[in-house]
Amino acid sequence: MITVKYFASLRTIAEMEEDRIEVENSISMDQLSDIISKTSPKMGEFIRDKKVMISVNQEMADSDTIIHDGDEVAFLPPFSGGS
Amino acid sequence: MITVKYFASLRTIAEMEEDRIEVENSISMDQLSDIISKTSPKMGEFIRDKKVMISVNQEMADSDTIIHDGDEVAFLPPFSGGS
Amino acid sequence: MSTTTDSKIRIQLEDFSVTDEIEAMKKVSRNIGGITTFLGTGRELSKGENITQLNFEHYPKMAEKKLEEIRQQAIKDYGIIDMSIIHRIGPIEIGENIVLIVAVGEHRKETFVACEWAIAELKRVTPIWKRETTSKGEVWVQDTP
Amino acid sequence: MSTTTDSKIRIQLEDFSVTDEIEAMKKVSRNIGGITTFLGTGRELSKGENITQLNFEHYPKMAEKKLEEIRQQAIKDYGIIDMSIIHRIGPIEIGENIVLIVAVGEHRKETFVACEWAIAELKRVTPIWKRETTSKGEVWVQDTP
Repeated sequence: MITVKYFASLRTIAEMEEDRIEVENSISMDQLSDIISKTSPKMGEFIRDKKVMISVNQEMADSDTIIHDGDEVAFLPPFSGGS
Repeated sequence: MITVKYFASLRTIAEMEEDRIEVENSISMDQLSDIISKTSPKMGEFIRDKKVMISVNQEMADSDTIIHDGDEVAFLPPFSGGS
Repeated sequence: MSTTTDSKIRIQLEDFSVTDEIEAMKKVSRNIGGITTFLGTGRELSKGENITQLNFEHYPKMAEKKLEEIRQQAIKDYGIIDMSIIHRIGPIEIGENIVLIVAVGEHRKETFVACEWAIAELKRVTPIWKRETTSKGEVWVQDTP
Repeated sequence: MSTTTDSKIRIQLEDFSVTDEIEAMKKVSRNIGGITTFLGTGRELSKGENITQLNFEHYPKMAEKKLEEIRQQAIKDYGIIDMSIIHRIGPIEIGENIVLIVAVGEHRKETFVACEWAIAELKRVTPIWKRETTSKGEVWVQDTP
């Protein structure tokens, strides 16, 4: 199972805060975006168009990162902390 | 009357903290150093050799500054405030 | 108002005391001569809009990890003695504290450089997001310079 | 411990509270987004010597005038909103506060530059002198880098 998290403005786009996706094997980011597209077409498009940053297990990742069973994937809009 | 002030390490050299010097007219810094030399030869030497900074009425001055009756002249060793 | 100063990296709802955080850092060494701090506070104006409230959200664990990486790199790269970083989340009123970075060192120069680098790096790499409330509604801030 | 924060330029025997000074500066504007502070503290080591106490002396009136000039020039040249400068005189123990500069601005960049300039300028032009007490006795510090 993969945990998928959406933060800040992406929660509105994905229409959810967190999702859990059952997988049998490791999957590519493209495959994950296809799965996400089924429930959130716009979110899938954002991922494919590289409009969001991605982290896997709290480390920055990219579209080439392979996702394994048990991983936590997060989609991150541009950061705006600091002040 | 001119007020003369000595700060920090210069107090030890002048062997005083403050002096009052009666003058009839305005005097040059050279004339003042001659007067000071009479009581504190080493201090007079420091002034002539430009080993000290000088302020007149709390503004930085130099060896060309003319000193008038009523002025406050201070001899200032290198500053070391700040931390 | 203020909370424990035990940890040098904190993301918290509560306000913090700058004095308490500085005093906690002073305990690290008797050889501290310079302390530079940056405090970010809630401004009323943003791009011409009047802001009534700010709201910060973070990615728990990842944000703390990034702040700790910034702290470690600042110590290593700039030769400071230590650094603490605190960021608040949740609602922030105008004038309130948002973020604090305290850099302590033997001399002042390295603490200025390390502190300025750390706040820029925090904005760049830390998963924290700001929502601004104005008369027009609430918006997530997408770009900070 | 702390004293009135009424004046933005102060030379005083008493300690000060960094939090109180920052809060006093926050009252100047609702548009403050960045606050950089520099706090100088008493270090134990100086040129390999163990220091047991510091002692600061100033030229009254002239020192305050120089600090006010620094404040005015920082506001004018760096575009900050305001600045406060406090320097202690008299005996200072290791770890104690010596000098505080608070620069407040709309954005962080100008507050860093103004604060760093102000402490360098303070050391250069303000008639304040430091005496260090070590096991070898007391010496006036003649050169600060």
